Amino acid sequence: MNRPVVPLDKPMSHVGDEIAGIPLDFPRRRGWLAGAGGTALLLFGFFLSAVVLFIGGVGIWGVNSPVFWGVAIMNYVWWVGIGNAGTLISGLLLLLDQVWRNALNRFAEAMAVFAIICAGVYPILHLGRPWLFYWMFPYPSEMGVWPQFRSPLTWDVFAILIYLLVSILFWYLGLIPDLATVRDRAKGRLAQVFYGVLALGWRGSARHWLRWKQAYHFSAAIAVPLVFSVHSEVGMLFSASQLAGWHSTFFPPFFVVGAAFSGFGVVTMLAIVIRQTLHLEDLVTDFHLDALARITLGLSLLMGYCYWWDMFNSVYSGDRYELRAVHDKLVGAYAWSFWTTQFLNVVVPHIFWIRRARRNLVVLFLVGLAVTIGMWFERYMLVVTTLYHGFLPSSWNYYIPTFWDWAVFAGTIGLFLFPYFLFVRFLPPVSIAEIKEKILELQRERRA
Amino acid sequence: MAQIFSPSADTWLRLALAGVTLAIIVAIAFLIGFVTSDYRTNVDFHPAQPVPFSHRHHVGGLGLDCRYCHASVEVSADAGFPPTHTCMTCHSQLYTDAAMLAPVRDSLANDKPLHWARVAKLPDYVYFDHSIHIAKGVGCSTCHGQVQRMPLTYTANALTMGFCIACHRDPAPYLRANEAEVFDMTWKPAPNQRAVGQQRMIERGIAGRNITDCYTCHR
Amino acid sequence: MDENETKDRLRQLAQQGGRRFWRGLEEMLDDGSVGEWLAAEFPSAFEIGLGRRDMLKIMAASLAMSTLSGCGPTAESPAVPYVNQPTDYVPGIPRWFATAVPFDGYAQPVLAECHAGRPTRLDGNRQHPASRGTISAFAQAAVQQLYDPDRSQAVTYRGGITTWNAFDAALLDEAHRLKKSGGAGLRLLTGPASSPTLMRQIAALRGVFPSMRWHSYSPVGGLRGVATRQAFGRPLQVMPRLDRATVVVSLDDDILGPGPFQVPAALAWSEQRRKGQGMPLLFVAESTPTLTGAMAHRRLATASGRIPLLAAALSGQKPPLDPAEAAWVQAVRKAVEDNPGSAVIGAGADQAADVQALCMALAYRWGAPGRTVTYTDPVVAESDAGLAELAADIDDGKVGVLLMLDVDPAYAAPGPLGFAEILARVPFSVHAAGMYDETAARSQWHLPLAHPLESWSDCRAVDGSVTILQPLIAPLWQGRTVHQMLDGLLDQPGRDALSPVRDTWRSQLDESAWRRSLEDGRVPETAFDAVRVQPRPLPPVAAIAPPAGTEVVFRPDPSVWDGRFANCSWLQELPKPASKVVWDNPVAVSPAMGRRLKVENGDVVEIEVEGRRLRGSAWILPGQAADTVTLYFGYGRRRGGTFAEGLGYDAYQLLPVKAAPSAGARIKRTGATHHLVSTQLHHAIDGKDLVRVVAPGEGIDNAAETVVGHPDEHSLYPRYPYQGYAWGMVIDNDLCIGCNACVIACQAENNVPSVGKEQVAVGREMHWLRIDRYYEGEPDHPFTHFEPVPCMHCENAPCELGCPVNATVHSPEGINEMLYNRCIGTRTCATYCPYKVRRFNYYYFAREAAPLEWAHRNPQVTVRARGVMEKCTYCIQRVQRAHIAADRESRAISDGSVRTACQNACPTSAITFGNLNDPDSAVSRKRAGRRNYGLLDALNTWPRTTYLARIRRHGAGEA
Amino acid sequence: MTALLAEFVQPDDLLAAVRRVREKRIPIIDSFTPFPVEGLDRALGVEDQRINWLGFAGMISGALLGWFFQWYANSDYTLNVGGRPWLAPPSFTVLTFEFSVLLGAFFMFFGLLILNRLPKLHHPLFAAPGFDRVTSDRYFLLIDAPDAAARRFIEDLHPASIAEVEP
Repeated sequence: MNRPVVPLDKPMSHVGDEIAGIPLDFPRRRGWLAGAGGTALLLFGFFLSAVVLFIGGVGIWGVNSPVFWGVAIMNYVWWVGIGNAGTLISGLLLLLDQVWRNALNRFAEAMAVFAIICAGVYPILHLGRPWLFYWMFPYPSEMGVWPQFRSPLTWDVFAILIYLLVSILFWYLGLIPDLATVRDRAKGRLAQVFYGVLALGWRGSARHWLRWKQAYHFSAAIAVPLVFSVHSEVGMLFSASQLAGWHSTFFPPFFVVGAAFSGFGVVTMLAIVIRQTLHLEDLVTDFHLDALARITLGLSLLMGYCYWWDMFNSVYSGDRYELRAVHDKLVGAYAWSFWTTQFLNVVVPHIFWIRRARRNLVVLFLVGLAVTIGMWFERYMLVVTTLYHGFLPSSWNYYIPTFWDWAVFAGTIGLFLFPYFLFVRFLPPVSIAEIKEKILELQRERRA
Repeated sequence: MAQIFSPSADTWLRLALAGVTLAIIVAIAFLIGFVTSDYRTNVDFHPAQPVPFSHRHHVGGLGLDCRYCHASVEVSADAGFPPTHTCMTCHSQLYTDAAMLAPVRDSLANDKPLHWARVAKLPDYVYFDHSIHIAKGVGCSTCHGQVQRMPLTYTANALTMGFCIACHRDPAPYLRANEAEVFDMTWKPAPNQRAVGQQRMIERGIAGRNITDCYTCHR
Repeated sequence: MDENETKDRLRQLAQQGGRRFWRGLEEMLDDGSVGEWLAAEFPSAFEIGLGRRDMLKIMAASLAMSTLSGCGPTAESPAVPYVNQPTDYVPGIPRWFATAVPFDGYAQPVLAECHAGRPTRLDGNRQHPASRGTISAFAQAAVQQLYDPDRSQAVTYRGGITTWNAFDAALLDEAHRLKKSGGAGLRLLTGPASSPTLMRQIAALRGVFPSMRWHSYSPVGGLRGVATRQAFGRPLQVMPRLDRATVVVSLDDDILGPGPFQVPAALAWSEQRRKGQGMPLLFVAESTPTLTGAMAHRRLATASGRIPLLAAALSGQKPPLDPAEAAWVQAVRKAVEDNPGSAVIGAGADQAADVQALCMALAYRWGAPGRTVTYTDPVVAESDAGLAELAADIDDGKVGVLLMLDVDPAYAAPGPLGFAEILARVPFSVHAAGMYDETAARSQWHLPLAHPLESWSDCRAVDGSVTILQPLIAPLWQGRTVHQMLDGLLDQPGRDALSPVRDTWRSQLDESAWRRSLEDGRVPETAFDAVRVQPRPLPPVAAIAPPAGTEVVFRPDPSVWDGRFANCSWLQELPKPASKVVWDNPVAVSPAMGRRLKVENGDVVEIEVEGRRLRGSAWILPGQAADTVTLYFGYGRRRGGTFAEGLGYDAYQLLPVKAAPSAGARIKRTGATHHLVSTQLHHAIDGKDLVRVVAPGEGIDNAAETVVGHPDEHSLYPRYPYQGYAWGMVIDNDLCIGCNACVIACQAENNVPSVGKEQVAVGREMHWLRIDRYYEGEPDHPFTHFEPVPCMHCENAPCELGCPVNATVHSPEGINEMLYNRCIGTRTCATYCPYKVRRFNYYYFAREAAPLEWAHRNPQVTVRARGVMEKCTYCIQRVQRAHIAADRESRAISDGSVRTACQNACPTSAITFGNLNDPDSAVSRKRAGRRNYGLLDALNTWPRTTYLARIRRHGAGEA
Repeated sequence: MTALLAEFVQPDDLLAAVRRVREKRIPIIDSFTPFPVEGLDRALGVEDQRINWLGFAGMISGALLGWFFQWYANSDYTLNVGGRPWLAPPSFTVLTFEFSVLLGAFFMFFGLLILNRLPKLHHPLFAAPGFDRVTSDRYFLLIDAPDAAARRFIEDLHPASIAEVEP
């Protein structure tokens, strides 16, 4: 690396000035208003389509028999995947003590939190009788009936909920010292109180720091296996059935990889946008982008391996129905979803073998986008190609999403982006204390 | 640097947090209370009837048998309501000009049936069968309460799934000896009820059956 | 009640919505009506004499009113006892009445299940040989027709609403005028009729009006009478005995297909088939795929116009045949020689009379007359003349008064007759029917006809035995019976419905005999005796090949017949056996023709016959004769109800006056397309173990197509122990003829909603029991397999594993339970189900029925709301009824005392249900047989529903 | 009694000061930094593993809760689901793990707040001059200063500033 990952040449206070300055004196007010306004509209669209859905019933979607699950479940899996990567970047890289991770973890975690919320609404939206969703929770009802704990759906309900809580804790834990920084730099009374309360009166005591580090590492240590478990369960949602193309022990790891992959795509896009708009070039350096690109490339290779290994499994099994599932993927009515996936997830990222591409913001962004979309198509491929051709040819049918399927999807994008805009505007988007810590570390190394 | 917060701020913050927690607890408690309240479960619900029929008088006082009016209770799912004719068997002789009985007389005269308000209501997806309960020795008063003490009939028990399932899980305490006891409104469990109850479960083939199965009541 | 009231009520009815989880009349009709209604129902229907009609009127009114008050979303449901409760009535227990539903002049004997005085469902009549407890889809649909809100509801004169009195008066005048002229110009037009009362009345009419003429018309049925005259010199009803003949040859004759003969034929066929030898050997040569063809050992797809050649060849002549035909004829002759004295042959009703006659002669020669084929007097009486003559007379102005009873000639007459137009020339035209149809719109008078379930009447079954029709409910729309109409001409206007029928039988049946025949649903000693016949020498048939070009054959639609069921949503949504198309009638085109014209399913084609053109959308039908196009009746209606109108094409436009296939037609594709909706898009068997075939005496283990996997007993968990009862079902694929009776039975019993064309198009049909149809072999002459698929009730149910709220679990007796009230609609169960037998209420389908239709819902079964899953429950309500009855007396449920709806209806008894833990139960014995296999048993789901492999005799296989 | 708050500009100066002060046996109350300074806790001689133990305890209790809750729910209303026995431990493992993570996180987080006595919005140190830079680039040492000698000793360490505070 010719340039350091963290700004060593500047005084310690610089990092604080730069990042704490963002919430206190936001540089791009007009642009922010535009973006927040637009996403707020999408959010409104979400509530609108939800109301229409509850009044009209799931019949307004394209789901039918045998394709009882449609876009809703795809989006669910998609959002969970994106969320998972946030935690992986933050937690896993922390445990691996990756210096460059500190510039990214904060908004990766934020991404995780909001993505999980988006995922969480789908299991409720897609219910036939959504107003009874609370029957999925274990509470002492007068019926004396409990949830069915063998069902992957029940697992998912808990997994998503717990994952949301843990990610929020993890996120907030990291925020506390930085909120204190913002508090101490705030001039206005309102800002002081707002950040003061959120900072809980943090004063950087050595003992506090000691426990904080333990807690922070501990949360990372449990968050990472949690991520694996969460997306494994999402995988089991499919593999617990006996349907050809789903019924495979290979699904949990397959899904975890996919989750990380899609998430890195989104993080890449966010990193670029935030870096450019908020001028964080010295924190989010080319090295960071390069690292993201390399990981994306690596994961894409892994994805390709998963796809084709999964199909090899099917072919190797020799089972007639598995073979047909493969056939449908390759040349069936929904083969386009498979090949789009292959192109966007497996082919496109290979551009990152080229060094210049890894440093080119436009290329990076586009590839991130490609991966994100590609992962959506993968879910489409997984859900539909298996369902539209069941075991009995008599029940075969096709699936066409309706306007309202797409409306809800667009809505959830608002549900993700609008809070994200708020986060960027009012919270320190990069971890201050952790970067300083690394600065001292590197300074000492240099002296030594 | 000046303090942002006054010394009392912490107290206020802690109070606020405590307050929120408390509010949540109270809300849950209220919810549970409401769900199980008589108001929601219709207990003690006295509907207005076309004729202020008194079970206390007819059952408690005169000692009429349930089946005199609810004739099909032993053979059908429905206990059945008495046709006007049944009322008039007596009331063509007794209280023939009592004002309160005018609707009954009109009903017979104009061949227009009486509209009784149901007291014991079940949801439409619950298929309760009187005959089998009678046959197995579950008495009227177990669900309908001390009807012979009711001047105006009202709901004695909350007919929730909890109520039904409790008995279906453990029928022994409610099983009565014979027909006479089944229709005896004043029946009290025997001192060794559990023992005899379990004995009766075996005799009547209840012991072997799983009657908490969903399709027992729902279809 | 007068017409205006009726109209108001109807309007209000139309505005009513349904109520969540509605159950039974007890709640829906809880107001004054119930008491009166029941009171009027008692003492039981047959004792009510004069003065009943007034009573019934009130009831009809109150049904309307009560529906009103019952269906409000917040309707409180008071308890409404009788004023005087009938002695033998028990609240909450259904009562059964025996009656019959006439169909093309033949009685279909039924038992009607009545809840609180309202018929909700029809079963077959066990005591009647023409039913033996089984029933066709058409007969069951009568209940839905009864409550059809589109039924004709008022007397109209020139389109305006008037009263019965007005009509009676008008008719009286006409009658006086006619008396003077001896009835000159008086014409009666009916459908095929066998009713003794009607015959008596017609005879009486002839007495009063000597020169009256009786015409009868049916678009199907054809020239049987003429043919029997040629063959035996007298009108006869010829019955091939499928239960005795070992070789059955059908020349374009759909013996097992829909129609009045289907149930008796299926009963007989299955009787021999059940012996497990794959007999009778069925040889079918047909132009268009039928159920008979699907059952054939050897099927030949050939033009209907070439049937005479085949007949000639079989009779020993040497007509020019192509190789396939020659081979088929060869096979038939060999089979006939191998089975001396035990073969029958029949030709289709629309074949030329001499061809039919020839086949009758052959059947006489090949078989043992009286044993393999029996002859009786025709059950359907012969009228003076047909429709063509009537049209001619109208043209010549010979017709003054025309009474059209329960017929719709303006719609169903052959197009070339132009009957709809000439009808206007009749000075005094009266039309009586259940619907306000095309003819009603063109007649001066239209009269609402009472529905068979509302009527006193009588009718002969296929064997000639008479069933007295008794009303199970008051005429909902103050309709009158046919007999009451004719009473009007016999100076007895407005007489009650019972009297004309009772008069007919007063001499034969005293009061007790009358009662008994009502209770049994059959008048003793009325069946026709077999007659001995002498065949007459026949000239050889003119065996000339038909002219080149496309041939058009006409068939009644398998679901809506000639159009009379067109407004019945059950039947509209009933997949047609061959195409599985619903809510439409396709133009059946052979794969070869499809290739030639580059036509695909749904492409609109234009057919031209003798200058008349017709457009319909094509459906490629495997097994269709190469150059033959099949048109189906019953669609393209301009009137006749909200469901009936505007669907499909009107085949009658092309129907030639002399019913026969028309050759030399031209067909071309128009380029337009019209989406035909089918419930089964794929037909090739994907892996032969879905439908298995064995040779006689063989078992699955050594079958040609053998099982892939056997249930694997090794599991992480112990196998679940089922003490007590273990309910299971076995379906014998060798007996299933794909007649759809079970599908409708299930729908009627379990309140399964119809969802409409649009919803079926997106794959949301709700049938709990579907009949899968698979093709084997090449599309030009495939083998057809039928396989009814209800819920398998797997012991390792994949669906249950998926449900997060325990809304679907297993009963201790092994039934896969579906709890509607617990279901939140995650649809995971349906996703996990390998058989895709689960159905989801994407909308509140049940509520979309008109309030009046709620009257035929089964009070024993919950009506499902929006957003819940549903599926076959093994008719749990019946299991529980038996359970409670048995448990009350602490005895065991005897085998056969629980019969599912589908099992009850099945004319071939292909379905068996019972306790698997009882080794002697019928179902256990079948399951123990070597033909038993589980669908997709390699998945280790341990299904409780299993199948018996189809039997195919070696050598007979290739088509 | 009063305490002394010494301000340093470089983290390593703070470390050096801490070592010297401890050699002198002058009681140190606490030290404040913008970020966890490597080696500071060792220099201060503070040793505290309680957070990890709390988290661990949380995970154990979570696992127990998760498993036995499922056990209870299934035994409370025993149903035959897909032919499986009512007690199906293999399918319980997933939620057992989820619950252990949940309680682990909770114990750890709230344990942290309690051990750190947070939230503490008002603290005398906030009033100390220049203490607002503790979250930016200044490093503070807080010691009990009973006598002048100690104070002098601190001054010899050349802190950026010294202030008397009421801890």
